[in-house]
Amino acid sequence: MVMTKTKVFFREDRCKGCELCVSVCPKKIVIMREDRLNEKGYHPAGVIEQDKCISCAFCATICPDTVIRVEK
Amino acid sequence: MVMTKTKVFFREDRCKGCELCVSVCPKKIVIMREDRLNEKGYHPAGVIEQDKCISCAFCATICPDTVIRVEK
Amino acid sequence: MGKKVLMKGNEVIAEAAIRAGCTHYFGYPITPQSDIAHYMAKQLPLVGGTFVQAESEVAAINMLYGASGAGARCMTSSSSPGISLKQEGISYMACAELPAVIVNIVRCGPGLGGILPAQGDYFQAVKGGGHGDYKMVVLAPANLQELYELTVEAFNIADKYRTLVMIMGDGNLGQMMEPVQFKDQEDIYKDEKAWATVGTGMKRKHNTITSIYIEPEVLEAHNNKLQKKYALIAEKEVRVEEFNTENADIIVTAYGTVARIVKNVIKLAKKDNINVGLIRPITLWPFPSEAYVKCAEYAKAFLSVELSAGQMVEDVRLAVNGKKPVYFHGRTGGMIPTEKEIYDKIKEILEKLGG
Amino acid sequence: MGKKVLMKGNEVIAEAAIRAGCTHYFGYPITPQSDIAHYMAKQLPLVGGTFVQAESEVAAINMLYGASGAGARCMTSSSSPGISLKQEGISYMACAELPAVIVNIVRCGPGLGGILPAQGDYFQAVKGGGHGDYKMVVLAPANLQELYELTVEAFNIADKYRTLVMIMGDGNLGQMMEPVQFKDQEDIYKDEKAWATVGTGMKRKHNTITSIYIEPEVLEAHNNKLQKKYALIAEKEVRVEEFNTENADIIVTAYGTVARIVKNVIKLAKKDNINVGLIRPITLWPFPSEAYVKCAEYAKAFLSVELSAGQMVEDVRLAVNGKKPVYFHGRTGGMIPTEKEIYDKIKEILEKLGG
Amino acid sequence: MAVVFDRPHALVDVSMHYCPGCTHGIVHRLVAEVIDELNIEGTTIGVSPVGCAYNNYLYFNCDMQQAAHGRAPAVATGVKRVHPDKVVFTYQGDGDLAAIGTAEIVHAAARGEKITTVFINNAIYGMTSGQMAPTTLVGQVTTTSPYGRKPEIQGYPIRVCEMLSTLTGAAFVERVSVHDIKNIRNAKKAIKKAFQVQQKGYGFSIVEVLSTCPTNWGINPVDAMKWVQDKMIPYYPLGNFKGADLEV
Amino acid sequence: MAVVFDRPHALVDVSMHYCPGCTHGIVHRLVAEVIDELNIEGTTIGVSPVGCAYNNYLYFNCDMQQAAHGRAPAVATGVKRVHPDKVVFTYQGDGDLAAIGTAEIVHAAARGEKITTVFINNAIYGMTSGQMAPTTLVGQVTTTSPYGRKPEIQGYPIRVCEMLSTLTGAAFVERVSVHDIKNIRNAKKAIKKAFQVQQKGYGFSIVEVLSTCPTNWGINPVDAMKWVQDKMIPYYPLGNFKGADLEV
Amino acid sequence: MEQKIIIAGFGGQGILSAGRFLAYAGMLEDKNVSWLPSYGPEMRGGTANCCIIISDEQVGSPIVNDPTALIAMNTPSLDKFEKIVRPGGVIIVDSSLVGRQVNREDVVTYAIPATELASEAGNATFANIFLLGKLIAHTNIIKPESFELSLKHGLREKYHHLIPEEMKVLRRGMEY
Amino acid sequence: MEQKIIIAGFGGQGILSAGRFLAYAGMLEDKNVSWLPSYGPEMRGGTANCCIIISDEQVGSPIVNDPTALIAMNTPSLDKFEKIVRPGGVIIVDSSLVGRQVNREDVVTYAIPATELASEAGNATFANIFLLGKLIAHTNIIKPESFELSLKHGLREKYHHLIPEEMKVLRRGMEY
Ligand SMILES: Cc1ncc(C[n+]2csc(CCOP(=O)(O)OP(=O)(O)O)c2C)c(N)n1
Ligand SMILES: Cc1ncc(C[n+]2csc(CCOP(=O)(O)OP(=O)(O)O)c2C)c(N)n1
Ligand code: SF4
Ligand code: SF4
Ligand code: SF4
Ligand code: SF4
Ligand code: SF4
Ligand code: SF4
Ligand SMILES: [Mg+2]
Ligand SMILES: [Mg+2]
Repeated sequence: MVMTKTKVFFREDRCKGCELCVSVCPKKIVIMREDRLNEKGYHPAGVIEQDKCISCAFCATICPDTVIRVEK
Repeated sequence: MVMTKTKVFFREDRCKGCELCVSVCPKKIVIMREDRLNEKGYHPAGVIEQDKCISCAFCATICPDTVIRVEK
Repeated sequence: MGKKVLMKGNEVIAEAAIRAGCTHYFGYPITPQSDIAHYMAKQLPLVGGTFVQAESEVAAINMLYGASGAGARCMTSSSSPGISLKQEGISYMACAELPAVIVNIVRCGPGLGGILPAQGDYFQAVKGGGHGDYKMVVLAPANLQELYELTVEAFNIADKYRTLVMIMGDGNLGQMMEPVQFKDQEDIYKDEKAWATVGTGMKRKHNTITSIYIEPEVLEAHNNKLQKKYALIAEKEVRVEEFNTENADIIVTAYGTVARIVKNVIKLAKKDNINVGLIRPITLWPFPSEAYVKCAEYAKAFLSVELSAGQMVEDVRLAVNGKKPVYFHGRTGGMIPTEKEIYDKIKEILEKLGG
Repeated sequence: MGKKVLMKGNEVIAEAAIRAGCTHYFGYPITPQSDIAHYMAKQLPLVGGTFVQAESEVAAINMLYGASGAGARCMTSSSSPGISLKQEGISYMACAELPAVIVNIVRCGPGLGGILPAQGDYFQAVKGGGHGDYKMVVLAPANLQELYELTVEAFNIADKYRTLVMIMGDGNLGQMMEPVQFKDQEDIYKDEKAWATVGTGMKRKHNTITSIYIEPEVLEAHNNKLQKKYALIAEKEVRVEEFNTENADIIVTAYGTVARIVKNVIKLAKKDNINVGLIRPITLWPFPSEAYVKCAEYAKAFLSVELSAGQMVEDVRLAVNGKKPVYFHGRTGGMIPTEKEIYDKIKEILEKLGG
Repeated sequence: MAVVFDRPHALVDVSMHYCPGCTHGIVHRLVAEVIDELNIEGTTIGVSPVGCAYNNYLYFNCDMQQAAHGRAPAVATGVKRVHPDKVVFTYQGDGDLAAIGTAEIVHAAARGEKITTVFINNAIYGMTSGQMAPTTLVGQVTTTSPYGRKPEIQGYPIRVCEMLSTLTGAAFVERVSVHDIKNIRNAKKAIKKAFQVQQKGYGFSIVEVLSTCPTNWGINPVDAMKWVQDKMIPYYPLGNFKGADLEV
Repeated sequence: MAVVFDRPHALVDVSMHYCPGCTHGIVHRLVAEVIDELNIEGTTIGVSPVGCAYNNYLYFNCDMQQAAHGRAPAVATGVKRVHPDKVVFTYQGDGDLAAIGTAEIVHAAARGEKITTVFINNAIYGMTSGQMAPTTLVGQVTTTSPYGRKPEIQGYPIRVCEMLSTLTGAAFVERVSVHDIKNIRNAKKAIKKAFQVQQKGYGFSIVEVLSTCPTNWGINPVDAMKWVQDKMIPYYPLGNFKGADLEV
Repeated sequence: MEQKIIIAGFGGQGILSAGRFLAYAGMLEDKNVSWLPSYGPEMRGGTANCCIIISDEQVGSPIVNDPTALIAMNTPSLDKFEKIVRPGGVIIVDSSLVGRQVNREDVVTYAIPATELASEAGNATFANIFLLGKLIAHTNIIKPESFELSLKHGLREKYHHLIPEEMKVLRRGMEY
Repeated sequence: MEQKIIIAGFGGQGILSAGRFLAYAGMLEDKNVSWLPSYGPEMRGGTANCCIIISDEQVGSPIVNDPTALIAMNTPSLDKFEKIVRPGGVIIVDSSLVGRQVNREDVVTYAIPATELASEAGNATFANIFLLGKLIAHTNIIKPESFELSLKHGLREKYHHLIPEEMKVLRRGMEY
């Protein structure tokens, strides 16, 4: 198994589940985590396949709640 | 002596002596009557040589106080 | 009487106004009374009336001036900061003797404050938030049936005296639902408003609506005329509910939603054999001062309970005129006194007085 | 003390403000106080200050909010209708505890009314023309020397308590000339205003000026804090002139230019061996209620003389609290009572009471 | 004996209170002439401002309301919404309309309120003794710009017609002047058209009239007319900004 | 490990109260990024509106004042005149700026007040539950235009940039949108330039940001972005109206 | 008889409408009723609650400080209101969403996984109805038939087809 | 001694400034003084008047309802104020402009064609000064030297060359 580097960090407690990040990711790797609820009562967003991420920061740029930090 | 027809009528009591009528008469026949004061305390305007009047109504048109009536 | 309907207080006001023949509403949104505008926006056009969302409260009150001066039954509504902005217009309308209804669903101040219930605009409404000597009739309903009936009355009083009438409530009254029964037909005071500006039709001298009186003698005469009218209103239009006041040990004064809490307190006190009376002013102006004269003979004390830091209590003091002690209990900021809290205050007072 | 100068009341206000360290003035013209703006427009730039003619009274009061919040000593002035428009802003400033001075050179209302002297904005100033529970200190000078000194004081009181201070006069006071002697140096209350928004300089947490308190508990606590401050002001800052009150048969209450007329009346009455006293509130709020307690023991009656239909008389009644009868004499519309007229009223009262 | 010029019926036969040579008087007469010509005296309701024209409800023979300072468009809106079949106009100064009443005029225009505004731009507050107006020219000395209006401090004069023309609801917008005979005649045409645009229901109409205030400008009435021509017109170009093409 | 994107320092590290997907949040971050980039956090004073952003004084790390509804430009004027050397901005909604606050914004612009306004046009009153704004589109259903905005009754939406561009005192006027990445980046550039224009003392600067209100529009955040593109931009064209050429 | 009820939870859970249907049903039975929502500038996504009073006597204040019954649909609501329920009263919680037990011992408690059960019954958004069922069963405050009438009156025509389903959920709640 | 003076006439006749010079002169003599103009929205072209009090005691109200002296420079002013002058007081009218006689018999009256005389003396606008001269002579309220100082203080530098002329007119008024 290859270790994938984490490039996109989500502060899940801040996420409001608006799905804007999902809508802009060119790699379609941002998804809503239907499996969990944060304390605000939302399903937070997250990235599953970090290795596909190109660090374009589109997700972070459109996130109204500054949930996302992107590294390269 | 020739009878001259009166063409321009001034309601002297309404005149405020602003001299605008004087300034626009093409025939230069409107003058301020320095000889009398109306009840407002102004020297009223008037026309001395009615026969020269061409009934252009410039004087009446510019008079802010609707002092002047013009006939032809 | 129609059948009972369950409605929000704000919607009751709007519906009642339409039933009272209000054809024109001008307003600017503000919580917690915007439902009035929403209802009007939806319903007024259906009955041939007109809803205008003004660009501000200042514009709204001046549109009201125009519409009232043009002869329409009309209304505006707002909440505290918005009502403050209307003060110049209110003074103008009072001076020009223009009839109209103004609703203030009071929120907690000062400043932007909060949006919860309060009664901190009492002084503004009854003493005069605007400049100069004028009065408005100020109605303070405590339940939605009364809210409905007083709203209709408000339009009648306005037209009858050519005066402004304010309906004062709070967010609880505006937001709550309670059954209301509408009448099949309203009693409408009719007046042909010969003074209104509707076009001369070349049939009469032109009418003028104005509040300017440059000559002091003329302005004083006009003020005297206004004061005479206010005296007449004060004589004719006082509305008050006296509840359990006979032989009460202590008389509580409270209006609007607070009075409802006090009624619960009266029940509580009864159980302990304490006799608490309630004077509930329904007209805040004219204030029901008369009601205090008789009570001041036997009651040991008076207590004004308000959602304020102490406003109506001054009118209670003026009415009691030193005959008995007058106490105050108030909450602000949207806090509402509980029954227990008020009852404790009553017990404390009676104890102090050796009750 | 400098030498005597002969100045218009309005100019005295402006000059005094500048001497008190007022650096920013925001206003909108309105008769009879526009000279204040003219003076400020001319003089402020010469001392490094700023004069801004606002687009309206609403804008002016909100500029004042900004400037005060930014730490400046600042002022606005207007007359009745303009002051009505400022009510929302006044309530905001009171809530946000912003110190500033507001001048109201009252004209006769209601509505556009006239421009002659009146005292019909008393209620608005002292009870609260804006929404919610707040108070302003209201100063009512009667001559130009006092006008000067109180204007300086106004800025000090404002800063000391983080409160609004209103100077209330009328057209007579604003338009008249009288000798004034300015001090060489003013006593200025200094405060570093650590709460002001002047930029954090990255050295502290950011400051916020606000009047919003959404949580009822928090807003109530803030209101309690405000009320405590007002209680302190009421304790410390009452100003009153008692003139000939000892053993007076009747005590007249009058403020501002009316008090000057009453002083003439007192002279008149002395000749007839009638002892008339004057309580002249210099602070309309806090009202000098204490002064009445002692007088109520020996005076037969009280009389409030106002250029209104009866406003301050309510505070007189509250102060006298039923101990002696309280009468009222008022003129409106710019009419000023003559000495004879007031004296006649006094004689009528004393006669009625068997004096 | 033909009458070439006489007082219009819609102008009440009393002496007006304006200062000698003040062009407020000319504009009053033009409005009254238009009311006469359109035969609408009986169906017109006017709204007076606060400004020197504060009591012009005494001068027009139609029904009138006096509005609070700056609020004439709101008052007119109230009137018009009650009587959509009547002709409603406001008469306002530049302090009234372009300072305190900015929101009201912009929104009456944006709403396409079917009213007509006669806007007197005399670059000053006449009534209150010569303070700076939003239309006061750069450099102009007034009682509140004693060192002359300085753009760095007091900004630039507002061109009301240009500003309101950006609003779709404004159907007719024109700037005229009354400083000479030709312009007085043009002014009347514009006012007439503005009323007609209202009658046709196209929307909001306004005529800005460059006007004089000899008293507060501190010059005589004749020179004041010249000042309009020399100083005002260069900054406030005359002409139609909108609606010239509307059929009436 | 290079950080490509992180929270700006000028944005307080708390959760904001806006609805899910509301673009108020994006604009807040952009403003904070600009404050960071210009290194002016310590010398900036912001003014909060009344509207959904009423308590954004909690979100910016610079000194802040909260203004009465519509009066932020007046408050900012007061601040700026006391501290001409500081950077002063207002953040206002379309009800706040284009309805009740019309006079204040027009005059701040006319005065050439050296402040910057960030203007959120979301075509609705968000805070008070979805009433018609002056910028509500024709046909748009709101709680106070339940039958859709009808021009005959409610008039036409105001184009604020176009209107303010007519004022000489307005130095920089631009309309942007934040409905996609490219536009978000443009928006930031415009906001930055607006602040710089202020710093250079050119006059008043304003950036109008087309923004969403999923809650009161009654659609989800992603569709809301599309609605901006499809409905708003055609009526509110993006671009610079003034000041693009200013050197900063 | 007088019942003072608080229903509380997240916005979007149908808190306010549940209360309204209840009050309306009470009115249909000729009882005195009142309904009072909490309102605030930040209702969206935040908490929502309402007070309902159904009484044989005139309703005094519509504010409920001492509820006889509480329905709590999230943890903050239980935290906030648990302590003010009258001894002998009832607390009904949606245990699908409330993460803890009720601590009071002097009240009747029902912990019902209403969201789960309602979604099993076909529609998770009917959790509120499920809980109301329990409330009705416990207090007898209104008849289920009145509730059905209330739904008919309160729901827009296009949702009327859901009423049978909702009544089914209500009865399941009653029987739970 | 206390003098309560009303000066009244048309706007533009120097009514207000005449009063101001008088009051200032009083102040220079360490008397108590007040000056109060009438003000109105229609002062232009209309009437203007002011009240001046010069007194050894503190000035009470600056409003003068019972003048000891009246200077009337047009007929409406005489009409308005004639009746309130105190018996024994003085009325001075500019008979160039006032079309009638003073009717009071219980006051001292001077009818002076001041406008004519002043214009003879070189400047019709000094009529006000001429009349003031008479007032000063009759009442001794201030010394002419104080008036000269007052002019110096009150007039802008560029008008100072007129002062000798004005003082000449004043003295002619005093001697008339
Ligand atoms: C609320 C309010 N503010 C101020 C005034 C004072 N005021 C009266 S008229 C006026 C301005 C007049 O100027 P403008 O509108 O240009 O009219 P003009 O006199 O020049 O014709 C002002 C500020 C007032 N009456 N009401
Ligand atoms: C004087 C006054 N009037 C009305 C309100 C109520 N109010 C609060 S926010 C708002 C409008 C908000 O809309 P907008 O400015 O577009 O901001 P948004 O919420 O859409 O961001 C209104 C009318 C108020 N607080 N004060
Ligand atoms: S940085 Fe770009 S590629 Fe990576 S998750 Fe975000 S949007 Fe997708
Ligand atoms: S854009 Fe932000 S708030 Fe929205 S879902 Fe993505 S991470 Fe969450
Ligand atoms: S009508 Fe013409 S020519 Fe005759 S007086 Fe008047 S301006 Fe002169
Ligand atoms: S224009 Fe009219 S008011 Fe002026 S001087 Fe001529 S007649 Fe008299
Ligand atoms: S002050 Fe100016 S605008 Fe007013 S009437 Fe006189 S000249 Fe005309
Ligand atoms: S109501 Fe609209 S504008 Fe306000 S926070 Fe929610 S989505 Fe944003
Ligand atoms: Mg003007
Ligand atoms: Mg908005």
